[in-house]
Order: sequence, then C-alpha cells, then structure tokens
Amino acid sequence: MKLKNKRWNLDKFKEVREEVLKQWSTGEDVDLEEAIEYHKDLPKKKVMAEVLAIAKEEKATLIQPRAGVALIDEHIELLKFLRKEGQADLLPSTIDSYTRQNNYQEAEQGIKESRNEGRSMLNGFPAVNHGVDGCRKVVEALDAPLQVRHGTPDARLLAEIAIAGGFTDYEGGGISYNIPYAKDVSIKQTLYDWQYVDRLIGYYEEQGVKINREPFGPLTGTLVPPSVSHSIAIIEGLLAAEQGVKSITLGYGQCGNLVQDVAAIHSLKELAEEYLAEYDDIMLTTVFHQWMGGFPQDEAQAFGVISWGAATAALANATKVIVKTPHEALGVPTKEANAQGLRTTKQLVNMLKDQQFVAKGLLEEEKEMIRKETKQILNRVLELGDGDLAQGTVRAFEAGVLDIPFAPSKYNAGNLLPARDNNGAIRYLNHGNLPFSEEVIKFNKERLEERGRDEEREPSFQMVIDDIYAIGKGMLVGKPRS
Amino acid sequence: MKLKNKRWNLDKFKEVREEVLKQWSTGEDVDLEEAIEYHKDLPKKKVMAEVLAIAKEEKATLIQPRAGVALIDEHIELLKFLRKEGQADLLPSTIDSYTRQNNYQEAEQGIKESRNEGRSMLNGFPAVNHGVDGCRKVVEALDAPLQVRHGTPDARLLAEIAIAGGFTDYEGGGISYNIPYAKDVSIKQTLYDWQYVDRLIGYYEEQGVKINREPFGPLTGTLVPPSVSHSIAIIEGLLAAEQGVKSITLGYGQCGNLVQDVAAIHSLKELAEEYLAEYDDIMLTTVFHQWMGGFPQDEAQAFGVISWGAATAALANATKVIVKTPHEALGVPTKEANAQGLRTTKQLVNMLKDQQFVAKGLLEEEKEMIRKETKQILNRVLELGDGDLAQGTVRAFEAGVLDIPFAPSKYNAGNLLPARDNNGAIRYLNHGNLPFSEEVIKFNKERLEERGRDEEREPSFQMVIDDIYAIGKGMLVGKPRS
Amino acid sequence: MEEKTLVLGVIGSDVHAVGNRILEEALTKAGFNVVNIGVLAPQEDFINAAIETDADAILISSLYGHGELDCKGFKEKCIEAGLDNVILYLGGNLVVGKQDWKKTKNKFLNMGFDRVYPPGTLPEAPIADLKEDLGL
Amino acid sequence: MEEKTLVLGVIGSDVHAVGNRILEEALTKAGFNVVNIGVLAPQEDFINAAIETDADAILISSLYGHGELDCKGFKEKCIEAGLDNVILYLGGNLVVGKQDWKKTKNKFLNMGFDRVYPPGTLPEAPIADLKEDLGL
Ligand code: B12
Ligand code: B12
Repeated sequence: MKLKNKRWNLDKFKEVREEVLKQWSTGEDVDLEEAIEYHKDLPKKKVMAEVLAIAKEEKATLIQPRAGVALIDEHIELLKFLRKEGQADLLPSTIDSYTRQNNYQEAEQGIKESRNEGRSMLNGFPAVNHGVDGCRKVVEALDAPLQVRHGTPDARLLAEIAIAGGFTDYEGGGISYNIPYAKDVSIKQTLYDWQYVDRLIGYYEEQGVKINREPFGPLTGTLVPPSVSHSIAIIEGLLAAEQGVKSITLGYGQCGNLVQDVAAIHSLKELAEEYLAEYDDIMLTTVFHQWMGGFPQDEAQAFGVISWGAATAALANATKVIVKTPHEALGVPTKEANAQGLRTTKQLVNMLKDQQFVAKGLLEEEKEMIRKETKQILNRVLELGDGDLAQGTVRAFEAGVLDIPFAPSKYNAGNLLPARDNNGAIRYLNHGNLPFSEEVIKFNKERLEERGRDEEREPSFQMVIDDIYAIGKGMLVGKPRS
Repeated sequence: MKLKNKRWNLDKFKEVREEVLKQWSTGEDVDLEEAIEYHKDLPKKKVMAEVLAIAKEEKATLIQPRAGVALIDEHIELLKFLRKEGQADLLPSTIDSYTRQNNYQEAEQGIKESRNEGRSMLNGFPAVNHGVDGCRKVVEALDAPLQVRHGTPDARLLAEIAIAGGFTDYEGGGISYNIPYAKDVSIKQTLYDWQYVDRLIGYYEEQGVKINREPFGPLTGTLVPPSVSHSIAIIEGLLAAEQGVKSITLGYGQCGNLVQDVAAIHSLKELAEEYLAEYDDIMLTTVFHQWMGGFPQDEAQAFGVISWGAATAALANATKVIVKTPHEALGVPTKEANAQGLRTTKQLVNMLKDQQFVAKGLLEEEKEMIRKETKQILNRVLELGDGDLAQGTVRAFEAGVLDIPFAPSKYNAGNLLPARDNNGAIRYLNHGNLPFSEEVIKFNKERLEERGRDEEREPSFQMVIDDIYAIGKGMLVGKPRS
Repeated sequence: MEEKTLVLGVIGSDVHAVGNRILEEALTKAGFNVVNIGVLAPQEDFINAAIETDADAILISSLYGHGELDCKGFKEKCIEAGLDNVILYLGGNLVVGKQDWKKTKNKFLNMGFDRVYPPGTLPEAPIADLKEDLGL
Repeated sequence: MEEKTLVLGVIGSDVHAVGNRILEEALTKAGFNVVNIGVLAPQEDFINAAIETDADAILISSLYGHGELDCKGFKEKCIEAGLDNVILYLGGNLVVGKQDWKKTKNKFLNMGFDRVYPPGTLPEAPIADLKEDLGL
C-alpha cells in the first residue's frame, strides 16, 4: 500500500473493489452502472447536492437530525416522522456501532434480537446488512435527500452499498472517522481506505451523478479548538477533491461562545475556498453541529442548549445544522424527542434567518486568529509531506502537528489541552506540538491567564475537567464551585 | 383633582389615603408605621433593591417567572416550587384580573369557587382580599424578594396592602397599567392614582425602606417599537422619582431582532440615566421581557422562543429577565411548565453570562435611531406640558404624540401601525402623530419599502397582521405564504 | 348577498385587544357588518348591542382564563331578551391553564354556545362556519 | 493504606473516551492503582488485565447503548477465570434510549454486577463505594 495524494486510476480502484465487495454477502448485489442509472432517475429534491445548492444560494440554514434503528420498516417510519413532525429538511441514516467497526456478524445478531425484543437493540441502521435493496426501500419511501452518518474507519463497503442504494451524501473521512472512532487503526490505512470512498464518489461524479461528501467536523466533540477541526476538515476536503469529489460540506462543532462560533464558520468557508481554489467546480457548503459534548440531563435545560446551537448556526449562516435532542444526555432519543429538537431548531432558524452577525471588532479579531492558527498547522503538514498532503498528514500525526483532544486513537499524540477563556471561547492551554508562532501562543496564554486570575487558580487539567462538565451542569465556563 | 408633576405633600397623601383604605375591608389592617418596622427586619436577600444592586454590580442577569393562584397555601407552594425546581432568582405574585379591575367582590367569589373546585379559578393571586397578613404569610415562607405583578389602573389599595404585607417591588405605572389594561379610564386619573402609589413608596424610602418600582415595559406586547416603550418607561420613571422613589427598574419587551433588542436595552439605560440625572441616588436597573406577543402552541417551538429571549437578555446584559413558559399559547402554566421555562432560561443566561455583544456598526446605528426617536417624542411631551411632565403626558395622549399600538384604551389615539423590516426589526409603517423628524420618517419608510420590494407587495395592514401571527407560526417576519 | 350583522367583543374583565382587532378586520373583509363592542364588555353590553342592531350572531372572545365565570348564564339571558335565534360563538383561551380541549369545548357547548373555538383559531374558521350557519 | 488495583475500560465497540479519561484521573488522584485498558475493549481484555495485575475491582463503562449485548456472560467468564472475588462496577448510558433506570439497574445487577451507575455519574460516587466495598 502506497499512500499519495493522487487520484487513483480506475484499474487500481477496480482491483481493490473486488476485495471490498467480498467483505459481506450483500456486497455482491452492488452493480455500479445500474446504480448510476438509478441515481439519474432520482428527483432533484432527493439529491443532497441539489438541495444544498439552493440553500446556499438563498442563504438558508437547513436542519437535519441524527437517527437510525435496526429494522427497515421502523427506520422508514422514524424518518417519515422526523420529516413530518420535525420539519427536517435533510434526512440521515445513522449507522449502528457494530457496522462502524465492520462487525457485520454482530450487526446481524442485533437485527435478530431487535426482531425478537420488538425494539431496536442496535444504536443505528445496519445498512450493509440490509443491502442495496434495503437502502432503496428507505430512499424510495422518503421525499428528502438521505445522508449516511456513521463513524467508520473502513467505510468502503458501506459506501458501495449505501450509495448504490440511493443515498446521495456520505459523511466521514480518513482522519475524522478514525481518530475519534478507533483505537488501533493507522492513519495511513484510513486515509487510503477513504481515498477509495472518495474515488468511488468521484467516479459517480464523472458519470454525472452528484454525491455530496461531508468530513465529520466535530471530531471528539469535546473542547476541540476551531483551528484543529478546520485543519482536519480542509485536509479531508482536499483529499476528497483530488479523487474527483465535487460537492463538499465542511463541518464544525459548536463551542458555545457566539463570537468564536460565528468566526469559525466564516473562516472555515473562506479558508476552504482558498485551499480548494486549485480544483474546478467545487460546490462548498458548511454544517454547524449543535453542542457535541456532554449535555444536561434535564430536558428544559437541554432545550436551552439546542436553541443556542440553532441560533448560532443561523447567525453564522451555516448551510445546515445538525440537531440534538432533549434526550441527548440519557440515550438514543425517541422519535418524539428527536422531532422536538428539530422543531425547536426550526423555530430559531426561521426567526433568525434574516439576521446577521456583523463582521466587526471582536469577530474580525477572532477570525484572524483562527485563520492564522489553521494556516500555521496546514503549512507544516504540507512541509512534512514534501508537498504531498496525504504523506504530510500521516507524518503530522506522528509528530503531533495534527493532534485531536480526547481522542481514543493510539495514532494520535494526545498532547493538547484545550480550556475555555473567561468568555467561554476555547483556547490552547497546552498546544502540544502544534507549530504555532509566538504571537499565537501568547494570545492563547494570555486569555487563559486572564481566566486564571479571575478564578484565583493556575490554569490546569482541573480547569479542563471543569469545562467538560460545565454545559451538563448548566454553565459554559467551568468556574470552580464556591 | 389637579395633576402636576410635583411631589405630593403628606397632608394631601393622608387625605386621599383614608378613602383608599376604605375600598375593601382588608384596607383597615394597614398600619404604615408598623409596616416600616416590618420591612426593616427583612433580611437583605428578601429585599428586591438589594438583590438587584448586587446583580447590577456583577453584571449578572437574574431570572423571574410570572405566577399566581387564588389561594395562599397553593400560592406559596407554587413559588417554592419555582424557586427550587426553576432556580428563580426573584419571585412574583401575579395578581388576578378581577383585583386588577378593583372587582374585589368577584375576586372573593373566585376564591370561594377555587376552594370548591379544588383548582384555581382565578388567573392570579388576589392580594387585596388576602390582606396584609395573607401577604406576609407568603413573604415569610420564601427566601427571595417578592414583587407584585399586575396590570391595575387604580392600584392604590393593592400597593398599600401588598407593601405593608412585605412585598419589596411593585410593577406598573399610570400609563403602562392603563392604556394596555383598560378601556375607559383617563390618563389623567391613572397618573394621579399612580402618583399616590409612588408617593407611598417615596414615604417608605424616606423612612429608610427600599421598595423597587418597575414600570411595565412591554405595554401591549405586540410589535411595540422601542422608542414608544422607552418614552413611556422614562416618563413613568421620572414621575416616580419626583414622588421620592429611588430604586427603579425600566423594562422592554423583546422584539426578536438581536441588534434592535440589544440596542434597545443599552439605549434605555443610557437615556434613562440622562433624563433621571436631576434626581439624586437613583438606583437604575433594566428588565428584559421574553417575547410578549402570541406564542407557538407547540412546546418545542415555545422553548425555542423562550431561549432566544433568554439569550438576548444575557447578551444585552439586562439586570433581569421575565420568563415565559412552554404553555404560554394555551393557558396559565402548571408549576412544572413554569419551572421548565425558568430552567431553559437559566441554562442560557449562565452559558452566555460572560459573552458580550459589542457596540459597533449596526448596533450603534440602531441605538442612535432609538435615541433620536425617543428624544423627539419626549421633547414634544415636555413642550406640550409647558415643562410639566404629567400635564404633558395627558396632552400628548390627546394629541397622539404618545400612542401605543393595539391598545384597548379609548384615551389612546391608536394611529400607529408597526411592522417588521426585512431583518425582523420593528419599524413604523404609520407613525401617526409621533413628532418625528424627516430623517427618522425616511429611515423607517426605507426599511419597510425594502421589505415590500422583497415580498412584492405594498406595506399595509395585512403585513402587520402577518407579523402578529408570525412567531406563533414559527417565523419572525410575517412573509406572505407561498 | 344580504348583509349579516355580527356583534363582536371580549367579555368580562379581559383586555386582550389584538385578536379582537384582527377578527374585526377579517370579518369585515369577509362581508359581514361587524359591531365591535371591544374589550372589557359585560354580558349586558353584548345583549344590548345585539338587540339594537338586530344581530344574527354574537361572537364572544375570552382570552384571560375567566371564561367559565364570565359566561355563566349568558344563554339564559339571551333567551330572556328574546334573542333565542341569535347564533352564539365563543373563542379564545377559555379556561385557566392548558386543559383537555374536548372537555372544555363540551362544557361551553352545554352552556348554550353553538360553536366553541380553541386557542389560536384563525379567522378563516369562524368565517366558514358563519356562512354555513347563516345559510350564505 | 494498601494500594488497591482497578481495571478500567470501555467495553465492546464503544469509543467514548472522555469519561474514561476523567475517571482515570479521578481514581488515580483518589489513591488507586489504575490500569486503564481504554476504549474498544473486549470482555477478554478486562479479564486478562485483571488476572495479570491481580486486580481488586473491574470498572466497565458502556456509553453507546450496546451495554446489554456487550456485557452478556461477563460475570460467568470472570468466575471461569477464577476472578470470583473481583468486584464488578458498571456505568454509563447502558441501554439504547431513555429508559426507566430502576429496570435497567436491576437487569445488570442480575447479570452479576455489584454496582451499576446511571448516566452522568460523577467520579465521587464510585470512589466512595470502592472505599466501602474494599474496606478502606
Ligand atoms: C462526546 C460524545 C461522542 C463523541 C465521543 C468522542 C470520543 N471518542 O470520546 C463522538 C462524537 C465521537 C460520539 C460518537 C458516538 N456516540 Co456519542 N456521545 C457523546 C456525548 C455527547 C458526551 C459523552 C461525554 O464525553 N460525556 C462527558 C463524560 C465526562 O461523561 P460520561 O461519558 O457520561 O462519563 C461519566 C459518567 O457516565 C461516569 N461513568 C462512565 N462510565 C462509568 C463506569 C463506571 C463503573 C462508573 C462508576 C461511572 C462511569 O463517569 C464519567 C465521568 O463523570 C454523549 C451524550 C451526553 N452524555 O451528553 C453521547 C452518547 C453517549 N453517544 C451516543 C451514541 C449513540 C454515539 C454513536 C453510536 C452515534 C452517534 N450519535 O454519532 C457514536 C458511537 C461511536 C462508538 N462506536 O462508540 C449515545 C448513546 C445512546 C444510548 N446509550 O442510548 C449518547 C448518549 C448520545 C445520545 N443520546 O444519542 N459520541
Ligand atoms: C399579548 C398578551 C397580553 C397583552 C395584551 C395587550 C392587549 N391589551 O391586547 C398583555 C401583556 C397586556 C396581557 C395581559 C394579561 N394576560 Co395575556 N397574553 C397575551 C398573549 C401573549 C398573546 C395574545 C394575543 O394578542 N395573541 C394574538 C391574537 C391574534 O390571537 P388571540 O388573542 O388568540 O385571538 C385569535 C384566536 O384566539 C381567535 N379568537 C379569539 N377570540 C375568538 C372568539 C371567537 C368567537 C372565535 C371564532 C375566535 C376567536 O381569533 C383570534 C385571531 O386569530 C397570550 C398568550 C398567547 N396567545 O401567546 C397571553 C394570555 C392570553 N394572557 C394571559 C393572562 C393570564 C394575562 C394576564 C391576566 C396576566 C398576565 N399574564 O400578565 C393579563 C390580563 C389582563 C386582563 N385583564 O385581561 C393568559 C391567559 C391564561 C389562560 N386562559 O389560562 C395567556 C394565554 C398567557 C398565559 N399562558 O398565561 N396579555
């Protein structure tokens, strides 16, 4: 296996493909040419890239839930409910955790037990086991675009089946679906496997079929500084574009400070446009994730957190927002709770759609800092790869130049300690080996020292822990309890 | 009856007082000197002015519900619940509508029927009927300051009883509790009656007892432009200060556009400080009311509206925020629903407390316009009164120089038509006889024409109606349905 | 079409004026002759206005929660006043609190109202019903 | 005090790493010898680690909802491996969805766990319980 950021030739793709389709029995039902025809017959309202393009044009913010259950009919019922009672604009199929780890055998078991117990024993929709026909049943039952949302390091078979099954959007990437979601899988391996996915989608593109790709922005969802997630989002966007992907949604998980969050969405868009300028005809959109860390258990408080995410998404004018539910802290939501989160979000997105958050003063300052940090990281990544982004990414993780806080992967240095400043913006308490300039380091340090003075304690890991618990306890900044 | 903005001398006050205390049998239990001693023994945490002063100092935003039921024990239970389960910082006693219209006989009937039916048949707490001792039972059972919230044109007896009963804050004013709450009561009469209330509180102040006064900011709660409510708030503040009131909270009802709302709270504070400069030792605070117009019936959507109000209050740094509930559109909330609204609000106020909305660009522009409009109104009011504010107010209502949209009172000209502009800010579609300069008129007109072009229709009453329904239907701006 | 006359108002100590204003506008636009007695209207005012104007229907709003107390005996008073045939509609937030709508509705139907409308009713509903009930 | 050894980890295909990291920190600070096998840990890894380190207790996290499937037969395997006396704690979001906690708790107690903790448990709770159960 040789990893280079170069578009795969078709021969190589087809060679690997044979192996991929053998990973589970349903693989043999995938017929690429037939699938392309199938997609060409889909009405535009079922094609993610088309629906996103309209939203982008109209500066609207679309809303999308997470949802998936074990059995097909129940899954359709769930999605129909979210469309109707939740006014979801875009639909997901969240994949169960066994499928994410390629444990199709256990997924099969989960399907059986779900049938027996009469409730979903899986935390998502096992699309591989249900196969192309199963996916198409879902696609055909619904009147909105469907996206696969998962967390799968090796997502090749899932991509083959789900896309042939009529899904028009595929989440993930070689970094974002590895480091937060795996322990022992090398970056090199997942970048390679995701080149396959991107090449597959590039192939569809070549045949005139639009499939949107969305790197998973929030990563571990826990105090991730914007420049860390931006760096990864842009790398994954570039790697996808190289394989021929044309329609890309870059994501970011809410931090909770309005200025930082708006600055993050604006700078993500601008930076990505700069970096992707070398590729033609890219349709770039953004997705904002409502708070991805620990939630309050109380539903009224959870509604507050959901609303704040919705408001921020609208003020930042993200193309879509991924919606949490009032059950978040406790468990996979009922369809009713899921629809509630959607309706709360819709109310705010509608109320705020014509309001702007103007790029002046603090906001400009924050954007500038995010831009600087991100560029310093990305430049070093390219340097480390001698100009090759894929190689550079692998080496950057080795060197801790790319590093994700709280990630389970052993391929991640894990040196970062993020903490909130006095206004709740996320700063680097320890920037590990991120290649930051003195100016950037000083900026971050000063912000945290300011908080330290306020709380009469040295910034430390205890501060980080307090921040992790804070939103769940009703605060943004984890001030010491008095 | 002669109305002048001059502090009443004590003889006049005592003369009127004799009549007031005879309005209902419980009046005779009021002993002013004993009440002053009672107040002096109250712990600071039960004194509104003290608690507000700390919040002002700390730049915190306190949260307060509306709540009141017919019977004392149930009322105490309700307030205890809101304090404990809703984390309310400040407590209310919302008075029932019969008491508000001085129908103590019907209130008595309502108390009886409530006992029989085992549920509150009144929409609030009939404080007059419960008398001084009844009020003290409530005050003594709770550990936070209590405010009377009502809507009573002639609120003299209610003030005597409730304040002697240990309440430390009294809402209302001669305009704000007349025009939105009555049909046939003259401004002159209510200004006079509220001078009595203010003089009563001024008397307490002279004896060293702090009673806070809060003009009712939101008025009819329905598309009230900030300069209208600011003008009234400042007039009532000045009238109160003249009678010796020292602790004043000025209010404003959320419009829904973030920039306008923050600009409104900032400008309200600044303008009031300017106008009140002639009085010594005034402690001025602000209150932000979550959306006061029609609510969505769906609770998830209502949580969204509540959250947006909470977020705006925090970003504007109002001293307190009055909280709505998920039952708003349907009926007086259960205590559980009330506590939910509070918890949602607390979550946001906490998450946003260290965040600022910076006064640059659009915000400055908006503030400037509100200041101009308000000053143009207030200057004309003073002119009309030949320098006397009370006289000027009466004449200004006659002349339509003061005018409140959608008010039931026949003493209100009712010429105003407010409508939202494209960003959801409230503008004057028809400014009636408000004494605005060409510049102000042009500004308002242009904003609404811009919306008209966007919606391909002339700005008209239909636009206003659409705006009134909009939030209930999940939008801010009432765009024509397509 | 023959012009039908409606008496419109908000009963009791209730001051909610916004819905009343919108109903007036909508009913007038729909071709009715609307006699709006406004807010804070006692039962007697509705009856007097209906007699004076020879009204075909009375539309009562109650928003503030005291609908039960305020509407007691209204139908009986109408009959006494010889208004047996006048159609009675009632709408708004009729009771205190969020209560089961069916029960609330039946309570007021039993009190003699011909139609009873839940919170949030848009003007289109009573307009259609009036056309039906008045044979337009 | 004699140092007690705990095996800590997140079972099954579960990758939620944050609570695990915080528990490690808190338990270590509380004076325990913590052997953290991290996320994505199969039953066997817990058992092997416990044998190797002669552990006094095993603390299993399951956040992602597959707790029922992943914990099946764990107690039996412990007994087979001669770990009869090792204390077993389980915590996290154990089942799929927001379910009645009492039922969930009993389900896992019946499966042989000594203590079972609901979502959102702070480290103080298991620390106090460990002290009690290990006689510290
Ligand atoms: C952050 C997060 C993620 C991150 C995790 C990043 C990482 N690698 O760590 C990401 C985004 C990657 C993620 C992915 C997924 N997640 Co997730 N995630 C969360 C979230 C929001 C916070 C978890 C967290 O870090 N909390 C903070 C820490 C400090 O608290 P904690 O984990 O609860 O641990 C504390 C206590 O529970 C206790 N405790 C934990 N274990 C034990 C053990 C013992 C013995 C004791 C005594 C105590 C104890 O002590 C800890 C410290 O106080 C929760 C919901 C929530 N809680 O708000 C969902 C949640 C856990 N995730 C969930 C799901 C379903 C998933 C996914 C399957 C799908 C998805 N929604 O994307 C994938 C699963 C991937 C996999 N294979 O595991 C569900 C589980 C549902 C259920 N049980 O019914 C939750 C509850 C969200 C929901 N309501 O749907 N997730
Ligand atoms: C604005 C408002 C006010 C303003 C009113 C200003 C004014 N003078 O008009 C102010 C702030 C002054 C106010 C005061 C009070 N209010 Co108020 N108010 C509201 C609010 C938020 C909106 C009402 C509104 O204007 N809606 C918009 C219009 C267009 O809709 P509408 O009034 O519902 O009318 C429509 C329909 O109902 C229907 N309809 C109405 N009547 C009829 C009749 C017929 C025959 C038909 C067919 C249809 C119909 O058609 C209308 C047009 O579509 C409602 C809650 C809500 N709905 O969100 C509470 C609400 C009505 N108020 C309430 C209460 C309790 C009060 C107060 C007692 C106390 C308080 N909370 O401050 C005082 C009462 C004063 C008094 N004596 O009446 C309660 C009533 C509770 C209950 N029934 O259980 C409500 C429901 C809020 C709540 N959940 O507590 N209020």
